[in-house]
Amino acid sequence: MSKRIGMEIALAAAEAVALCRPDVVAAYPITPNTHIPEHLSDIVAEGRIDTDFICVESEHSALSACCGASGAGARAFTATSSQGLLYMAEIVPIASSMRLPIVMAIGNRALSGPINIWNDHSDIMSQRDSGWISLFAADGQETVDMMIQAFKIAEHRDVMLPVNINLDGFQLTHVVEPMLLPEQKEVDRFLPPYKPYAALHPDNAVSMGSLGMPDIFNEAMQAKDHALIRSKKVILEVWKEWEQLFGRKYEPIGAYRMNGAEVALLTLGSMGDTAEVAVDEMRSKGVKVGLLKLKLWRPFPTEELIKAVKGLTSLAVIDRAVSFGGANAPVAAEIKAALYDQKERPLITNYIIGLGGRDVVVDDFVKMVEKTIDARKKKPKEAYEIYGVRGS
Amino acid sequence: MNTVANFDLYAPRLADKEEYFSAGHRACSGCGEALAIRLMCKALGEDTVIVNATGCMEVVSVVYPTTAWNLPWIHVAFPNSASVGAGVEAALKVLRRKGKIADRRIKTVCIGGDGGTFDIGFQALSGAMERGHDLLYVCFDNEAYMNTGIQRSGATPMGASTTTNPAGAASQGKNEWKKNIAEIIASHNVPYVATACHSYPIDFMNKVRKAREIEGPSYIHCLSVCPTGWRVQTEESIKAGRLAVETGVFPLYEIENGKYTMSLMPEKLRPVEDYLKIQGRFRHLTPDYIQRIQKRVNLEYSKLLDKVENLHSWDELEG
Amino acid sequence: MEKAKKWPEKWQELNPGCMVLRPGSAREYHTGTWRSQRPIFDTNRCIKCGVCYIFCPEGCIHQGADGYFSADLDYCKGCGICAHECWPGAITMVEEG
Amino acid sequence: MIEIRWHGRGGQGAVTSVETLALAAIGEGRYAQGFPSFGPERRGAPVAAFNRIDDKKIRVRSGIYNPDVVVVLDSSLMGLVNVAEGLKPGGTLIVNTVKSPEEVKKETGFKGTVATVDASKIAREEMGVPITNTTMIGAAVKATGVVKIGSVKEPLKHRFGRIAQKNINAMERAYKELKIAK
Repeated sequence: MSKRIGMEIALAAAEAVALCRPDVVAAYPITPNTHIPEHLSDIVAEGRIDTDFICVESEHSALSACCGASGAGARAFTATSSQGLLYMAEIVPIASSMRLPIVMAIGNRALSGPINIWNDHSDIMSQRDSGWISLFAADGQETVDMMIQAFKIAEHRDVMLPVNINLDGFQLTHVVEPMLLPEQKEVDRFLPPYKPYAALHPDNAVSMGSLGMPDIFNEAMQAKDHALIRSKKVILEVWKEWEQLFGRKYEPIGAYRMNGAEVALLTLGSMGDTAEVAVDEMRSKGVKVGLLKLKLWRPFPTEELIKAVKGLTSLAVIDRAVSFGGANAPVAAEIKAALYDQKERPLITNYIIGLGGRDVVVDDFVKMVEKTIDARKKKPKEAYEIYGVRGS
Repeated sequence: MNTVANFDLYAPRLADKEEYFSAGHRACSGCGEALAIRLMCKALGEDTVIVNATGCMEVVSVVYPTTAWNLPWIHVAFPNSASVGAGVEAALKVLRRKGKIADRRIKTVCIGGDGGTFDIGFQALSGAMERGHDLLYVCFDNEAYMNTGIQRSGATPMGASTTTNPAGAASQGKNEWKKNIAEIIASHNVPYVATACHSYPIDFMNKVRKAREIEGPSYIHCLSVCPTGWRVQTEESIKAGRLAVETGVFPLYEIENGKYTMSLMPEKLRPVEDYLKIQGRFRHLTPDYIQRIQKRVNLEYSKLLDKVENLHSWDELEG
Repeated sequence: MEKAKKWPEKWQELNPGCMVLRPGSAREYHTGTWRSQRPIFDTNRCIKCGVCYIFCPEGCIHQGADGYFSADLDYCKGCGICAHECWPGAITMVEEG
Repeated sequence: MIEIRWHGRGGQGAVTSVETLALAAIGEGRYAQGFPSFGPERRGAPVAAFNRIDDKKIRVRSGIYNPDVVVVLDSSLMGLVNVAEGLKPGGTLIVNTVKSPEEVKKETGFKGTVATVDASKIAREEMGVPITNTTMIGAAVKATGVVKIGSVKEPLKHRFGRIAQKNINAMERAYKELKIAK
């Protein structure tokens, strides 16, 4: 039986990781993810898990140490935010190319500058094409669940890819709320010990991290892309098993009040919860509005998206990062590309909100829906808008 | 001390016959670094995991789908062999403790060139040494970024011409002295630090064996002649290394628990010019500049001898 | 470039992560083609000391059953270190071709 | 749903207040959020922290601008910060002060419920330090009835271990000594 706990979400994330019995954790402090490794080191210090916690001297080394540990056959975990993710960015695509099933929590935070410690998604979006499986948690419960699911997905023989779990900095990491924490027994049953495909050991002298010449590189990239695309099947299986065991349903795109919806919001991460309240308000006034909550960012669930937007006349895609000088913000660009081949597709508006911790309230979502409905009559001049920016 | 003088006679008998770094690697003809790697592996034996920084040795040894390595080997990136090694070491320790792998000691050995050690990988190396991982780090120092085409590094010696500080009408090449990395690592309270050169294979292999047995961090600095970058004849790789030692440019010594010992002390140092003149990278140097180098070599050598004479081991100091 | 024996023709044939699971397989690549001069061993002068063996960067010099050394020309790159270091002068380098 | 804003100074433990109150509600099987104002303020600077408490899952994750309740841990903040800002007209203002609720009403001009207690004195007497973050939980619970006073004990025990009892005593005294003016 899972235990109902009240806890800061970052600490609960650490508890969830501990339930997965990691062999090696390597992390470097950076706000706002820091409470995750801090609490894991507490758990190690208390002797609750047998884990080597490496206090590395940088994020670059944190992910590097995880690569070494994972290569040697250990279950490895790290966590970071913002500049930390960028500092380890050199290693991010290597971890996936080497097919090392590392799990990383990202307490999402804006990229500098100006330096800003608060939430947005510019950190993970900068690593969008790195070949990792990328999940977004909407609340504390999803954070806990995804931490555990991540190891199972990553280590599956048909996947062998690293997974990052994104939880909004402060908006999630620093909030105390109730969650159900599975029991050790349940997690042990769900998550078997890690059996690597190959490990660094003299009994079987593998070489990892080879040089790929031009005449092999296309093929190597095709294989990596294929692995990531194919991982969706495993992700869906793991989520199905999770639902059977714990009764909580996970889908690549969660739907809220989408029945009969003509217009919908599409959100990523913790803003989905607040958007639900806005949808309820508008529904009570007769607006046919629904909400799509994207949980699986990579591999991108194109099929599910096409189904989810069927019947919509308009879709407001809410981004939390800017693709400077781009055609759209990252999520909207992805969604437009995914829907381009569809004969019938909704009009898409794109609002960028909550940059660097700028607060987003229920009413903001209501206004964005209203603007999106108006956009059918009068097309907005720009393809995207930083919503609520002063002076425009 | 004189093991070095007559070692040649016994060389094949003292070395492991096994080739852990196999033929078919694509290092340049006459590569001192490839030789050094081959010798290091013989001394390490099979219970070893090699962690390689990006660089010549990584590029020439594991070109998919083949590998020159008969040892488990991992390469991740340029600046991080020490931190990847830290992860490997931690994993092997934990997995052994948990009974997930066989209960025997496997040594993690990180290798990198001078760029990956002195410069871009320095932070990771310092961190790993400070944390006290049970790993041996061997720097194969060929004194420039040879893999990318002979650019200046923190290890490039004074007066050398490289592609990023070339000699010219207004330049005598690199105008700064080489970073004393062995000394810096020793300052991390690492129990075993040594310098070595492939031109003294038995000495080098003995040092590797000694370092392997240390339960904790250890560091070996191996001068590795690069005929391509130094512009020496391929057959003179060994000779060039020997001259570096005989002129005092690169003295061989050990620092064991703080105690300095010379591995080889020539009765009289040869003039530095003997070493410089066989290398194209120093060809431009004026006699004055050579004298400047000679003075600095003398100074550094005296500083070292002073340490050998006056510094005590930690055990002695503890009484 | 000479291709290795197990050259993957299709992407499906690549090992996950381009791991190389066959230790020592670089031997499939014959670096002997790089050579412009080859070592000739004179058994009359050889004292079987093994200096040539220990200093060979390729590790391609081996001691035969008779105690004399020879270079495996599949791999010898012709650097000339063996000849230069052989103090009895038992090895000479001769031009290929 | 009830929304509470806590005012204190960095180092006075407002975050512990919101965490403890959230845990008390969660312990009752209900739903709660506790979160700090995520600023870079350090020790001494005026800070705020927030609670939401409800019987069903709380979905709003934005900041709190129109709280039902405001709790002030340090009366020296009263002149510096408009503590009643955004407070709902029918809401409750709870202040650690020697003054009476009526005096605070007059000073702030706030027309809703005002409650006061000399939490600094209680904290000094019960714990030997004028740290009022746990003491003021007693006041907040009394004035709002948002959780049962008994529900706060468990999280305090968990948080403070050996010295929990002193915190509990202080909290219970504030609960008893709170003066309320509707």
